[in-house]
Formats: sequence, structure tokens, C-alpha cells
Amino acid sequence: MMNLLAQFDLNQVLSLASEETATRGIGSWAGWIPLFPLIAAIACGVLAYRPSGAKTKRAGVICIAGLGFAFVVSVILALNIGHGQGHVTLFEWIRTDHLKADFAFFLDPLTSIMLIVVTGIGTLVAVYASEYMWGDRGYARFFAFVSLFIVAMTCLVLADNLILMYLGWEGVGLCSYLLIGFYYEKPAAVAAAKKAFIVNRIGDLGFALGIMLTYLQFGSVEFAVIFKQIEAWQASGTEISIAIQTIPFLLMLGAFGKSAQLPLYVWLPDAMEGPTPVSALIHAATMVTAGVYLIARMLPLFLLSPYALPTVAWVGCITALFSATIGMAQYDIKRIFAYSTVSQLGYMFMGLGVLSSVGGTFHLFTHAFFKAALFLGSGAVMHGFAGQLDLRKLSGLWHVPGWQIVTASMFVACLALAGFPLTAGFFSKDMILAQAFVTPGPGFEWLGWIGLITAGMTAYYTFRVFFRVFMGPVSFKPGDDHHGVHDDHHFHPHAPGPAINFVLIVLGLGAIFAGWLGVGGESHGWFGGMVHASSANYEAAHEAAHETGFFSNPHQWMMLASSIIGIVGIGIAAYLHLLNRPAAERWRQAILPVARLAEHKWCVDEGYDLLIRRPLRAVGHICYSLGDTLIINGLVALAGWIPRLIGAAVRPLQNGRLQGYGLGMAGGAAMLLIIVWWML
Amino acid sequence: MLLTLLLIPTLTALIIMLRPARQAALIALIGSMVALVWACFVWSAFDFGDSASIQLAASWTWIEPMGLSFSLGVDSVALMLVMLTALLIPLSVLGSWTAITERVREFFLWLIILEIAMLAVFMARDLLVFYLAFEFTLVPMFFLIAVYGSTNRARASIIFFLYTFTGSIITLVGLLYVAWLQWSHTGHWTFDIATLTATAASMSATQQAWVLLALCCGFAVKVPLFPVHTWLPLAHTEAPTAGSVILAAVLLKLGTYGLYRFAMPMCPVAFSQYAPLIATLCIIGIIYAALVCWVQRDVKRLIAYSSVSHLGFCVLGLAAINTAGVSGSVMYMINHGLSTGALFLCIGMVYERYHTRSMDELGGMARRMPIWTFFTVFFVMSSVGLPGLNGFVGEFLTIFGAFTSGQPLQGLPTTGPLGPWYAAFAGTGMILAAIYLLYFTGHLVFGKYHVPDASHGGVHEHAHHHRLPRDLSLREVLVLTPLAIFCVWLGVQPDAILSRIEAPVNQVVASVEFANSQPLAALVTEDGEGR
Amino acid sequence: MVEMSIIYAACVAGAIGLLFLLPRRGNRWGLIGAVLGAGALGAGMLALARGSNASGDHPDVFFYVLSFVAAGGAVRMITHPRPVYAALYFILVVLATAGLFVQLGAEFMAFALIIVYAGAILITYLFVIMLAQEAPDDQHPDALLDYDATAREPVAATVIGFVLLGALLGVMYRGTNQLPARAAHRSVPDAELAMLAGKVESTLRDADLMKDSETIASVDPAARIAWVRSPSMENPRVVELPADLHVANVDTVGVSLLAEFPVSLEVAGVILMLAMLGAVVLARKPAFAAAIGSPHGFYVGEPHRKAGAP
Amino acid sequence: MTAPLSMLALNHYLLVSGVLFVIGLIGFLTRRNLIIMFLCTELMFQAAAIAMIAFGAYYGNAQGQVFLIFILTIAAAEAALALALVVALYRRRSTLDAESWSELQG
Repeated sequence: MMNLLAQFDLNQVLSLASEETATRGIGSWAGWIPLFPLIAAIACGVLAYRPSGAKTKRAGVICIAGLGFAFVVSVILALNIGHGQGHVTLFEWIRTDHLKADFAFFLDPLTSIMLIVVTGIGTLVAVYASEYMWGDRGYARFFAFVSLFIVAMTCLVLADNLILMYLGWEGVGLCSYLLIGFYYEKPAAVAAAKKAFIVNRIGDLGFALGIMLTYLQFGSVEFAVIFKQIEAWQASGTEISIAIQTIPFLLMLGAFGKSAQLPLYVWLPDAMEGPTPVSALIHAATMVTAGVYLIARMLPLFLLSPYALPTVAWVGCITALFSATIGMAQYDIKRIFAYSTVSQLGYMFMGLGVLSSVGGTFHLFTHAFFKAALFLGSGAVMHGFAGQLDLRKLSGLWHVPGWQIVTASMFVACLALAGFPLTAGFFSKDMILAQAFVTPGPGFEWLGWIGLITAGMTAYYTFRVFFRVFMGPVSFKPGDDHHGVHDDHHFHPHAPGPAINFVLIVLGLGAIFAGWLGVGGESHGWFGGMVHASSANYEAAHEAAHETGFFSNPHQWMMLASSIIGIVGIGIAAYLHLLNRPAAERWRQAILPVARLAEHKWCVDEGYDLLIRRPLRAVGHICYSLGDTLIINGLVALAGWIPRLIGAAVRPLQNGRLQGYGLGMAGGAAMLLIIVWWML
Repeated sequence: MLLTLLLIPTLTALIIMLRPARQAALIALIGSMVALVWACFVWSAFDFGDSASIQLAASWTWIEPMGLSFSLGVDSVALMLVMLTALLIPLSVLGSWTAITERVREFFLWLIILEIAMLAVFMARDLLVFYLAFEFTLVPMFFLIAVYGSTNRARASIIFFLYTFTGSIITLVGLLYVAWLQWSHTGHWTFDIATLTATAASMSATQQAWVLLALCCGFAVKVPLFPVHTWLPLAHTEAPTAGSVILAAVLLKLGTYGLYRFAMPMCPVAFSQYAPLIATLCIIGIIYAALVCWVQRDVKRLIAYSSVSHLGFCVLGLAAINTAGVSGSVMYMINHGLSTGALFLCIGMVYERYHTRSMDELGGMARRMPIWTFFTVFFVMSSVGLPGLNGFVGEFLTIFGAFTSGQPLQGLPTTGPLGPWYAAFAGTGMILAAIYLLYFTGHLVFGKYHVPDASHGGVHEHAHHHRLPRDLSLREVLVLTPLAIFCVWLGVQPDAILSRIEAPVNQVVASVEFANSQPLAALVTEDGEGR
Repeated sequence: MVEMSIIYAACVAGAIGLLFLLPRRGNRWGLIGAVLGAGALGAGMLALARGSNASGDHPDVFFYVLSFVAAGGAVRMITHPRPVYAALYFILVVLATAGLFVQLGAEFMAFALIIVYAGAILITYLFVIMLAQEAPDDQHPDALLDYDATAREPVAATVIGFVLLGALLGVMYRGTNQLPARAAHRSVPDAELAMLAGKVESTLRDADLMKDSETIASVDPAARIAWVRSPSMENPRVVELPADLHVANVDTVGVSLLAEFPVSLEVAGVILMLAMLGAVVLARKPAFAAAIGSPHGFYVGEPHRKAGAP
Repeated sequence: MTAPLSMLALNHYLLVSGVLFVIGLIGFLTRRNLIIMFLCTELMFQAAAIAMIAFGAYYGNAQGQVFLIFILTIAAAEAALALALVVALYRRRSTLDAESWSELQG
């Protein structure tokens, strides 16, 4: 922090000069971004432990201030950096002989985008939570953890070397553990928190080994050095060794762990046990996108090995399809949106995989908005209806007074998620799918078609929720946790307050207009420019491939196809869940076995438990009972037991009879004499 | 200078014996605080410029013909461990202020004598002084467990004593063989560690192998390496809080320090030959202990097994024989001391209130003891190895050392016998650590609040009317805060230690590499020629 | 050299013989045992004799008689069920040994043995046997006690005994030729006379070669002359020793006892005194212990009723 | 003094002494009557005495006999004490059986 303060001078801020001043000067502001949330975290922490902490709203205010300031700084930085880069070293962290890892920040357009998303959504969620969490005993504690989370996330995004990114990586893991387990008296929440942390840790191991391998191959863990080395190799055309090609796979393991992709996605649906603002912030917009950011950041490294990106693409695609199927069969609104997040993350990975880094990151950007809106909307519903989240027990909220804003924002967000034309989701998803059809790669066409089908499914389950909950006849049953005092029969939901409505409106607008950022201009508007200027840049040959014909130009063609698919999906959802609800039940009966299996999440959780957790515990038991107590302690006891055994064997010799001893003595004498005789 | 550091606790012990039992705790605290201050004074007097050489050396001849001399001296690695000991003793004295109700004077007496023994071990420059102190640490620990332990303390203390004692007897044999070899060369007896290391390094590979086996027997038992670790859980569950803290924080480090000070420099060729074997033992230890941890119901036993698993990392770092690995292992010794010591203190505080250690009877402390929860979760995160806290640096460097040892680094070959696969398997230890420590936190800290009914809700009535408040008292917070501060400081600024121990670590690694690069060391026959 | 193989055969035969002789219920093989034993001893002697290269003449016939008597007495002693007879047989053995001593020219010791040993020690044994006589029950007082009638582990004892004997003899006979060489024939016969002034004086006075007033200055046994100093003359006069003046066995023993082992003599005296004191204390009645007030003292406890009785 | 003993004669006496000694030993080991056991020890003394005298004669000096005197004193002392003990033991258990005294066992 020392050299940070030295460079801060006021005129620099006012000058807002162009890119070239965006070197050391403005870059040093990056240090402020994690600092303010850290101060907020410590302040809220202190508040949490003072008995009066829970009574006042001060914690919420501090947190919003901290995050807001960080957001402002990141916006200023984004405007200033433009397409340039910035670097600032705060202090030396780990220095052994040649392993150098400092607390240093590296700024480039990709980082700015991520910063805006993280701090922006963070501030909005903080505002939302200041009202939503009011009245809860751990109010200050909640905001302490949220601000700590933003600190860790910003460190992750701003890191200039892999080890600092690892610090952020594990830091967000810790905060998600603390926040999921926020209601620590609910055993389910504690178990979900533990599950999240452990599954993340499995991914982190892959990430750590990846870091070590990069160090081995590149001699350093800093991006600048790594990218320079890669350019040098590409220029000189040196052959890429197998070891370097394995690095992306290890990093991928970390990314899939954090962004809940197929093998390690099980923790995200359970993470819904945490309070809804947490789900919105961490498990929809920011933390889960860390994996996408990692791959985007290290794209040049991924490009080195021919198989890395296709694997990413295919894993993303399969996860998207898989979780979409589960999403369609769930009843808990938050679980549905959790599976849809997993599926949309699949899309982002697919985007990166098919070399449409712009598409992937843009989808990340837009998804952050409308998914946060969806979660906060369902949070408002849960808050209003005393924890009720089952879509079979809620209907027709549109007509209930005070809920119109929530319904409107939910409608817009659902449209965006479904990929309805001209909404944000539409543009980003279309980019990914279009690119899938264009980039040459193993089975990428199939990728495109599966993507289209999943888009349809997404549209269906999104509007299934919307039509069930918000449209149709007004009938609802309240949930079980009555922190609202009144009992069942004359329960009337209390409408969300101004803070929640304001946040929902902002996010709703974001869901619509965010799309326009990526449209226009030769390469996907402002957003495309930013991404191309960053390390995630890929001079795709596809620019040239844009012939003029409607069908030959993938984008126009894809826009048409995906909008049709979207509308069809919405139509089916409308028919089944609005106009003819009993028909939905009949259809379900028709495919009952598959439906019930999907409701049980294809028994993946039970499978993991059976295949991994239970055997490991069994081995633990065996090791403890057999290994430690029996064998090792047995051996120790044996060492003690042998002397006793020998003692017992020899005792009868001493039987007190005089002549016995005489005999012994005579025998001994005889033996001696024989020996003497033998020796003579 | 160093002798006074030993004399202060001796003086304290004397005063404790003279003064009435009521004041024993206070005198012990003052004495150990003075020792800590003096240790800081030693730290300032220590010139970190050439931290590899032995400084502040002083020696008094003890038995001239035998070459025995009471010589003290310390290099930066030993200084770190001296500081760790000096820091932990006052904290454990403060930690067991109200825990001990009868025979108070002897308790603090044994604690201070233990401090003397530990300081002597780390400061010894003479083989016999080292060995004497190494053995002498067993005596106070034995009494601490045998007299102040819980239910079956007698068995635990006996097993603890005999187990470690037999191990270290074999080490003595190894050390004496080296001393004798030195005598057969030069004709006069000396037990100075530097000269003995020189002669030992010139031994033939087979001689070194045997000496290494002997040394490892003693030190492996002390660091509980995999097959010989069963004494630790027994000793920990039965030891009083202060006993477990010191046992976990410092006594286990005697083993790793011994390996670092004796095994590596004295038998470099054999060490690098058998390093893969040692590393495999460590990895088995890590995974085995972690799995066993996961099924424990007794909290202290769980943390004891976690120490077994963690110290597996520490020795793995040593076996990697490169700067990153060995400095990581030294960092690990200090970090593990801080975080596991603190965890034992936290458990001790709960034990003082509810007198139970089993997770079945106890749980959900977060509701009633928020401050305690903060500290426990903090130290759990530190020992899980969360970056930003001290655990991470040690763990990452040891695994990093294992990963890069022996691998060509940008073309130029590096020395070291291990490889990426060792690091990969040791890495699973990180996951297992998360599993069992979160299992522990999930039961004890979070979850539903349930308490053994006998202790009527935590406000505990001691025979001596120490009414302990439900959450942590100021004294207890005072015990834990310095440890927390150190954890954060070492996590964020590990350079404070890393840069200081760089020189001695490089020296040891260089000596091992040099020995390996030599043509097979000329066979040093018993009659001494053919050097 | 001695024919060792015959010796060992003799040992084995002797062992078997003795085995048959040892007391056991319904012992019918006694006679054969005795014959076998005697034969074995004879064979042993014969083996010694045939090994003729041992120089020197054979011991005369008395030796054989006495040794057979001694051996037979000893065997009978350990095989006879009645303790009194055993003691008496032992006295026979002592007498036989005394005879052997006389054979060896140690007359004094022979008689000492008979007087001290047979006379005193064994008589004490007989006293004790009578004192501690235990009659099994009143009806038939002379029934054999169980513990007297049967030998305890006869086989093991005999085997070990005779193995010991074989080894002993083997070592001795192989070792005897390595004995330190004897001094050549005694250089000076009757050398002890130099020290036995009294004896010389009394013989000379008996032979009137010395007047009462004279005293002997010194004696030179080699030249068989003695110097006598009489009050009347300055230098002593030489007196020729009578031819029949020889040193008897007693004299040599006396001289050797006092000249070479004076300390041992004193120690022997002390031992005897201590033994006497010990015996007195051991055999005292409890009253003595009560008198000195120590409950334990050497009090040996009440005499029990017969073992087995309630 | 008679002529010194010849080697052959010496061997003879040693044979007799050995035989007597062994017979005494076997007697000691087999007879269960305490008194007879002690008597057998006396016999062993006797055997030793023969050997002593034989060697004395073989070497032509009286040391053998002097030593025999000492053997006799020891035998006498031993006999006295042993018999006192036997009487005491007999008083305790009114039996002379050696088997009855076997408390000193492991």
C-alpha cells in the first residue's frame, strides 16, 4: 500500500487523459478497488461483534458505500484504460530463489469488464440485501462476508500472477462457504456450505498443480512473462512440448470446479441454501464466472494445445444440455434458476471453446444482469411469501397489488434468458451459436445444434416458472419460516419495499439494453473492441468469412433460427402452464419414469455419495479401526507382551525343590567338564 | 547472550518452587514473558546478513578428554524455532490459567522446565547437549500428561515416553557412530556438530545409509511419520490443554528440526537416495491420517491426526531437497505451530466449559460463543491452508518444492529426487484437509446447539469459583489474538521469514547437491585412511 | 595312556548297577545291581592297571580291598532305606578311607579322621537321626516312610552323576600328565629336623649324647649333625645324629601346618567357634527369643502337629 | 616317609575318590531324607579328602594332609549347623521330607 499512496495525486484524476497516460499513473488506482471493500468488511466485522450491531442498518450502509466506491473507481479505470493496459505492484508477497509472486494488479479491458460486472452487481445486491436481510440476527455479519467476497473477487480478477489469482480463487471459496452456511443453524445449509467448499477445493487442486506446471515450463507465474514467452514461441514456431499442452487441462479442472461444470457442478444447486442475495451475487453473476474469466485470461495458453478448447466447448455444451433437462423438472424456483445458471455457464464455456471469446465474455456480461434480476425477483417472492418457493403453490402474482414491478422485471429477465429477439440474452447467445457453426473444430456443427435445442429448453423452463408463478389465477400458500408473525388462513404477502423494486428495475433495464453494447461496429460494438484489446483476443479468421448472402452469413441466419426456437419454447410453456395447466400434468404422466428421474437430478448426488464419499469414509474407518488400533498398536502391545511371555515360560524352573536345583548344578558342572574335556 | 535465555526460565522455575502455589501461574507468566522479551533482544542482536553461519556462539568445556562441551549457537532457522517456543510458552501459561485446579505449582514448574529443554535443543551446537535436551523434553511432557491428563492418562503417558525413547536411543547410536568415526580419523574426541557433519558427509554411501536409518528412527517417531504415529493421538487426547499446545506446536518440530539439522547434512547421498521412500511415507501419512481424521468423534484426537497429516507435508518439503521445498518446510514448522497450537487452545476453552471432547455431546457453539467461533473458524481456515493466511504459504511451497524437485526448469536440470506425481498425491491432502476440518467445524461450531446437560449451559462453576463467562473471557481473547495476528502477518508477508531463512536453507541444499555430484564418496574405512 | 573307553564303559555299567540298587517300591534287582557295580569298579581298576605306561608300581592289594569296601559302603549308604543303617555304613566308609590314608603314609590323618570324623561328626548325626525319628503311625512303628523308601528321580540323578564321573575321570587322566613336575627325589631326607629342635633334643638326651644342661644351637639334617652348646664352652660342639632319628608323618604335618599355613589355622579355629555359636542359637527354644524381647529373633515357631493332621 | 606315590597309584586313588564323590552326589540328589542328604555331603567331603591326600603323597609333602585338617574343620562346622537346621526344620514340620519345604518358588 505504501507506493500506492505515493502516486495518488488529484490532477491525474481530473485529466482523464487518453490511453497512453493509462500506464503507471491511473493504473495505481487499481489498488483502491479491493481496499475499500476490505475496510467495509473489517468495519462490518467489528459491528457484527458489538451486541447492538444487529439493530442498526449501519452495516448495510457501510457495505454499499464500500462497494459503490469500488464500482465508481472501476468505471473510471475502464474508461481510462480503454484498450491499454495498467500494472501496479502493492508489495512483495512470496519470494523464494526464482519463484516471484507479488501482490500486484494487472489491468486490461477484460479485467475492466469483469470489474464492472463484479462491483456493479455487488453494489446493487448490497442495496437489495440492506432491505432483504433487515431483521436477521446476522445482519452485520452478512455484509462483512459480502464485502470480504468482493475483496477476494477483485483480487482474483485484478491479479497479475497466477498465485495471487489462486488467493482470490480460494478467498471467494471461503466467502461462499461462509455465506452459504449463513443460516448455520440449519444442518442443510451447513452441509451445503461444506459441500461447496470441498468441491471447489477439488477444482483448486487442479488449478494449483496447473500453476506449478506453468512455473516449470515458463519459469514464472506472471501473465506478462507468460504471454511474452508464448508470442516468442509462436514467432519462432518452436514445437510445443506435451507438458505445456497439459497445463490448460489442469487449469480447466480448476475452472470447471469453480464454475460448476459437469463433473463438479453438484455444489451449485445446494448453494441455494444461502440467503437469496448471496445466490444472486455469488452463484449467478460473479464467483461462478471466475472459471470463464480464467480461461479467457489464459486463452493464448489454451490456444497452444489443439485439444484444450474443443474439450472446453464440448464440456460446456454437454453441461448446458444436461442441466437444462434437470431445470425443466424442478419445482423450487431458486433450484431451477441454479440449473439454468449451470446451463448458461455451459454456453459461456462453449463460446470460449469455439474461439468466440467475444461471445463467451459478452454472454457472461449479459447473463450477470438478467440472472441477478431473476434471483432477486424470486428472492422478493420468497421474502414476501414467508419462504415459499414451490411454483406449484404460487400463482397469479401479477394481480396481487404491489407486485407489478417485480413481475415486470421478472418478465423482462425471463425474455432475456429465453433469448427473445432484441433482448441482451439473444445477442450474446446468438454470437456463440453462430460461431459454433463457423469455427472449424471436431463436431462443432453438432455443438451448434445442441446449443439451439438447449436454447429452446431454456426458453421453456424460464417461462414455465413465469407463467406458473406470475400469471394465471391468484392462489398462494405461504411458506414455513414465519418470521412474519401471522398464521395461515388470513396471510397476506407484504410487497417488496422501495430498495428491492429499485434494484429490480435497474437490472431489468440492464437485461434489455446490455445487449446493444455488443452490437454494431465491425466487431460486435464496444464490447467486442474491449475484448479484442485484451489478452482474450483471437484474430479469428471468421471476420473475413462474413459473405453477404442471408443464409451464407451465419449471424443473420442464426438470429432468425434462435428467435424462432425461443418463441416456440415460450409458446409451449404458455400452453402448458398458463392456458391448460392440467395438460402439463397429463404430459408428465406420459413420460413419468423420465420425469421422476429428472426431478431427482439424474441421481448424480446419490451417485457421488455412493461412489466417492461412502467408500472414502469406509477406508477411513478401516484405517482407524484396523490400521491404527489393531495393527500398529497391536505391534506395540506385542513388543510389551513378549517379555511377559518369556517370563511365564521360565517361571516353573524355580519350583522351590532343593534337589531340583542340585540336579541343575550337577548337570551344569558336568557340561563344563565335558567342554574342558573336549577342549583339552 | 543465549545462556541468559536459558537462565531466565531456570530462575523462574526456582522462584515457582519457592513461592506458594497461588502465585505459581503469575510467576510462570512473568518469567516466560521476560524470556520472550529476551528472545526478541536476541533476534535483534542476530545479524541476518550472513544468517547461514552460526552466531552468538558460546561454549564452556564440560569434559575435556571426551571433547564434550556445553556449546550454544544459533542460525536463523534455529532462531525462528526459538522465537516460536518463546512465544508459545507464555500463551499456554495464560491459556491454562483457570484450567488447572490442583497441584498448580508442579504444573507450571513442568511447563517452564519443558521450555528450558526445548530452547536448549534448538540452541545446541554440541551433539550431546542436543541429545540430552532432546531426551529431556520427554520428562516434563510425561509428567504433564501423566498427572494432569484426562481418563486413561497413565497408559498414554507411558506409551508416549517409551515410544519416543526407544526411537531416540537408536538415534543416539547413529550419532555416536559418527562421533567414533571422527575419533578414528583424527584421534581426538569432539562432539561439535559442525565437525561431525563434515566427517559424516565424507562417509561412504552404505555407512551413510545406516546412519540415516538410525537418525530417522528417532526423528521419524518424533515427527509422527506414518507407521510410527500412533502415540500422538493417545498423547494428545490425554494431555491437558497447555500440554497439547506445546506438544503439537514445538515438540513435533524437534523431529523435523532434527531431520533438517542432522539427517540432511550428515548423510546427503543416502538422504537423496532414500528421499523418494521418505516422501512416499509422508504421502501415505498425509492421506491415511486425513481419512482417519474424518471418522473421529473425539475432537482432540481429530486435531492430533490432523497434525500427523500436516507434518507429512513438512517432511515432504525436506525430502524435495530444493530451496522452495526446504524453506516451505521450515515455514510449515512455524505455521503449523501457530495454527494447530491455537486450535488446541480453542478446544481447551470449550473443554474447560463443558468438560467433553466428543462431537456427539457437543455442537453448534456458534450461537452461544460468537467470538470463539470467529477464532476457531479463523484458525481452521489457516490450517486448511487458505491463501492470505500462514498455512497456505508453507503448504504451497512444500507441494511446489516436491513438484519442481528434479524437473528440468526451462531446460537447465534441477536437483532433487521427487517429481510432479508426489506433489499431485500430496495435493489430495489439501482436499482431505478441507474435508475433515470442515467436518469438525460443521459439527462443533455450526449446526444445532446441543451441550452435555451436566454442565448446565456453559456457565461453569469451578471448584475455585472461576466463573468462566459463556463466550471467551478477555484473558482468553488475549491468548488467541497474538496468534491470529501472526497468522495474518505470515500469510500476507511471508517474506519476513522466507528471506531470513534463505541462506541456511540454500547452504543445506547446496551441501546435499555437492555431495551427490561428487564421484561416489571414497570409502572411508574404519582405520581412517582413503579420505 | 589310560584306556579311556574302558573307563567310560565301566562308568555306564556302574550307573546301571547303581540304578538297580536305588531304593524303590518292590526293588528286586538289588543283587544284580551290586554285582554290576562291583564289576564296573573292578573293570575301572583293571583299565588303570593295563595302561601300563603309567610309571611306578601298582598299589598293593590292601588298596583294592579298602577301595571296594569304601565303594560298597558308600553305595549301601545311599541305597539303604533306614537312616540309621545309612549312617553306620558311612562309618564303615570312613574306616575304609582311613585305611587308604595309612596306605598313603598319612597315619596321623587316618587317626584324626577316625577320631574326629567317625567319632564326633557321625555320632552327632546318629543323635539327630534318633531325635528326629518319625514314626508313621503307632501300630507298626518300623514301617518304611514314603520319603525314605523311594528315590527321587533316580534315573536323572544317576545319569548326571555318572556323566560327571566320566567327564571327571576323562579330564583327570588326560590332565594328570600335564601336572607340574614333581620335585626330584626329596633332596634332603628328614629336612624337617632342622625345625624340630625339641625332638632332636629329646632323642639325643634319650641316647645320652647330650647332658641336661646343654641346649641345641642348630641342626644340619643334610650332614645329619647337630650343634650343642654347653654352658662351659664358647663354641658349640658337634654331635652326630643317631641313624634311627627320622621324621614321622605327624612331624611333617605339624611343621607344614605351622610353618606354611599359620593364618589358615587361626581362621579354622574361628570357623569352628562360629559354627558352635550358630548351632547353639539355632537350636534354642522360643523362650530365649521371648527373653530378648524381639518377636522374630531366631524363634522358629511352635512345633506343628504331624503334617496332615487337622 | 614312604616313597612318593607313582603316577599309576595316583590314578587309582583319583578313581576311588571320583567314584565316592559321584556316589555321594547321587545320594544327595535321590534321597529325600534331609539327614541322609547331609550325610551324602559328608561323603563328598570324604572323597575330596582322599584326592587331597593322594596328591600330597604324590608330591611327597604334607600339604595335602594339612589341607585335610581344614576340610575336617569345615565338615565339622557344616555338620553342626546343618544338623541344628534339620532339628529346627523337623520341629516346624515334624517331617524330614525335603519335598515339604518348597515355598521359595517363582
